[in-house]
Amino acid sequence: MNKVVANAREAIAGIEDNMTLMVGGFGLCGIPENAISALVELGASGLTCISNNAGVDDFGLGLLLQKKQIKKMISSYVGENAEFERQMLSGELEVDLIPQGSLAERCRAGGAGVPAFFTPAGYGTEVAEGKEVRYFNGKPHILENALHADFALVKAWKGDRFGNLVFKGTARNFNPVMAMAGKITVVEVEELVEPEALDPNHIHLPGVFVQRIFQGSNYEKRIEQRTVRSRD
Amino acid sequence: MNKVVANAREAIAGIEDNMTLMVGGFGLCGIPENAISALVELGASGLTCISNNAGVDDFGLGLLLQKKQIKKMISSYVGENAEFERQMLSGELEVDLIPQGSLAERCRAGGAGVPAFFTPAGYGTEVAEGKEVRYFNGKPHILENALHADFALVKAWKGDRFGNLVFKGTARNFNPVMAMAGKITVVEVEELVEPEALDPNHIHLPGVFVQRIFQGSNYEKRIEQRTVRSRD
Amino acid sequence: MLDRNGIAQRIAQELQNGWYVNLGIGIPTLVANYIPEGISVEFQSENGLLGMGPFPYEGEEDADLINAGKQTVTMLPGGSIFDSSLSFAMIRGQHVQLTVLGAMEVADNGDIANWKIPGKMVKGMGGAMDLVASADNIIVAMSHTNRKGESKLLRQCTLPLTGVGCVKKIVTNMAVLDVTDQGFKLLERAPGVSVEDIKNATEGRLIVEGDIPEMRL
Amino acid sequence: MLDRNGIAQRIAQELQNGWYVNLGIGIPTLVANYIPEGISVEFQSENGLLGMGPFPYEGEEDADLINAGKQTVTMLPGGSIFDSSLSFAMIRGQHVQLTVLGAMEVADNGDIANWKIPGKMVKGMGGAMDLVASADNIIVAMSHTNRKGESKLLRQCTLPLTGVGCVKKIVTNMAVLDVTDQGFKLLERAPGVSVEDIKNATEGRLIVEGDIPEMRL
Repeated sequence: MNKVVANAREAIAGIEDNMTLMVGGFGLCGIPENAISALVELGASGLTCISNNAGVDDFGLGLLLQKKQIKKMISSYVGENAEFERQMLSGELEVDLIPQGSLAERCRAGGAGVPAFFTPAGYGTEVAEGKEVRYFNGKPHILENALHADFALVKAWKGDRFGNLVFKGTARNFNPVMAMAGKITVVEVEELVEPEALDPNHIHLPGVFVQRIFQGSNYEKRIEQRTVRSRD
Repeated sequence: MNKVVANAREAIAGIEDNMTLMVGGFGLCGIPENAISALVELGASGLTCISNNAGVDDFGLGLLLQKKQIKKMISSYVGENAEFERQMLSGELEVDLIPQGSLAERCRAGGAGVPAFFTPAGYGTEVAEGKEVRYFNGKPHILENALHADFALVKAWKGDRFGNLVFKGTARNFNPVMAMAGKITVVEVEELVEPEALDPNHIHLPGVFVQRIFQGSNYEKRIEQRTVRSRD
Repeated sequence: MLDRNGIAQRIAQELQNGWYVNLGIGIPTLVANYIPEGISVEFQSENGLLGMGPFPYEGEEDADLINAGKQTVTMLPGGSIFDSSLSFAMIRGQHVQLTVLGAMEVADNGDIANWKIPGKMVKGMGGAMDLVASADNIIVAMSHTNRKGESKLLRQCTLPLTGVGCVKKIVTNMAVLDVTDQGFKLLERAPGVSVEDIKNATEGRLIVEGDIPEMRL
Repeated sequence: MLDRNGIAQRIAQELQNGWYVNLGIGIPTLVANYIPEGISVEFQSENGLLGMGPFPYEGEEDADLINAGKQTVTMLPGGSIFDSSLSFAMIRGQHVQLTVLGAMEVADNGDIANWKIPGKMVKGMGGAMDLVASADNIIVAMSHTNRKGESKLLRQCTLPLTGVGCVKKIVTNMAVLDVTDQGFKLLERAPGVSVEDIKNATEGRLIVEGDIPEMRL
């Protein structure tokens, strides 16, 4: 079994206008830098992007926004960049804001074949509009549907040709659940290793969810909020 | 933070007649041997046990069956022992059989605060009786409720005083999801280690789900179906 | 007529390169012995194991490494371990391309019964209901008739169902059949078995179109 | 009147040994600086981190280790890393004992609004809706009035809600209050603040019973 492709361009082959993509990462942490760059080059437009955030002006999904490739963002927290704000306020960009935990669970549900589930998050708010409400143990819940994507773009730390993945630190975040929910899941790794180099007991996401994997390069790993303490 | 208790007896303190317990393991693999022994000594009865299987005559949950401590089993596959069969056929023991995947997901849902979810498993069968049916993408699904337990009895390979757990091989099985769903989750480990000995990136279940942890002893780890190939 | 190994061997011809496959207990387990050359597949065991290898050599059994039949097994390079909820996420989410399992009865609309005989001790459905309800591609491996000589390919199942309308293909000791909207479509005969034999052994609607080739093993 | 640090310090007194705590952005983050002696708590960050430690020393920042505010952080021994779905399983499943977060408005029935001002750029609710809908124990940390001097403790929220009937306790620069069925119950006054001051600054129903002690910091 060999899911390795040569590079990002080959990995994202088949992404077309108006497709729905999931893009891993939290802020700029754990984002698929290489796949995003390749997508900017590819130029597909009218995209719906499911991603917790929308990058900054000159990095992450901000790069796709600059090129006006995104039609709609489905996120929990956005607007760390000016171009996003401009497009949103002008109505060029549709934005669907959903609670972060519901976003994560809806991706997992999509990957796990669970079409819908009840959650208390958002009850009584505009998130609940048009959604079924049901009480369990006296507490109101709303019905949320699973999310799916034509492609999931995911970043892992290490991976092998079977698609088995290991993530590092909080760069894990949405990556595993989005990997589960992509029809075609494309993974870039910092280190493509031999299967024997990964402990089967410590694989964060089994390769069964992965269709393509490639060795990424030139990782910038930009820090959004560099916060330090003094050494006194 | 220190969740370590001295032994199995102390760990299961508070288990009372008629409580609902989750018991980890698949067959005899990854079962909480020490906690089960302590429970046999404690003698609580009228128990409802949620466990994928029900042990064999002289091991695992079979020990509780011998002492007639179990009122009801909620499992996916049972009856590898004569006493179970006798109690079931005589009506002494209630048995609720549910699909294995639904059992796992219902435990996880209980731990994850998801009160109910839709699954295709069991549609059109007696498992679906009395359950809501709904179509998603033209495919019928049934609504399944979350499972909860007063105590979850779980076995891990390694753990630390924070309750962080690492499992080994297929002894993982139901243990992590049941650990999530117990009001009081009791874990026995083969090796109680210092927190520094566990890689934070490779903890299978964070300690937040665990209330008590202890060093188990005298593990028998019985093999149910010893199957080997010849060396020719 | 095929024996158990023959059925497994014929089913193995259905495997495609890169597939993840879940094999049930009994005849399906034997399929792993007949993987065609040049085909690479990974076996999933629903208790939480991907990349299942052969049984261990004597003395190398590990109590912490078993398959869904509770047998000691080994792992191959590229394998992985996971918990029961992720295991069924794979299955329910249709990431496993093929499920092979046994059955007591299959109806010509794809219904399957394989877990319960009323009046007899019921052990449970295990993972079978999840597998049949979710898998896109289910092959049933079984004998064409039961011990009394009665057909197991029926117009309608008589036993409690495991799943409805889910079986796609059946490989028996006598034949290979697809389940279609019009009933069982006969695709191949086992060596030495005539179309007439199969007709006699099949209670459900049987479609026989043109020449039915003998299967090649 | 308390400053931001004072509010954080007062909230820290609510911490109990063994609790898991989620701290929101802003004042709540400061609570970590005032953990009482003898109390051991673990901080959860909803992007997938338990056992969050202080900010790193300069030069030791790790781009792969941030908190929910996207700040570089460190981990303490006993910490663990997990994905977003497990993180919110902890939160939704009520395994996190305390959530501290800021608010724009709180109503005297426990409703909270803290994510959206109509007509202004909306950044999103992040994890706030999950946190307030799930947590058994929510403390709001905020100033008692807004920049225009208007009360933020209202009879009814005017902004779009984040959650309904969920706030249990509020610590402001002026007071500590519980949310009860009858409205805000005044528990403590900030140093130098009178009951009268608090009454004037509180638009929602305020219950004042007996002597209201000044808070001890």
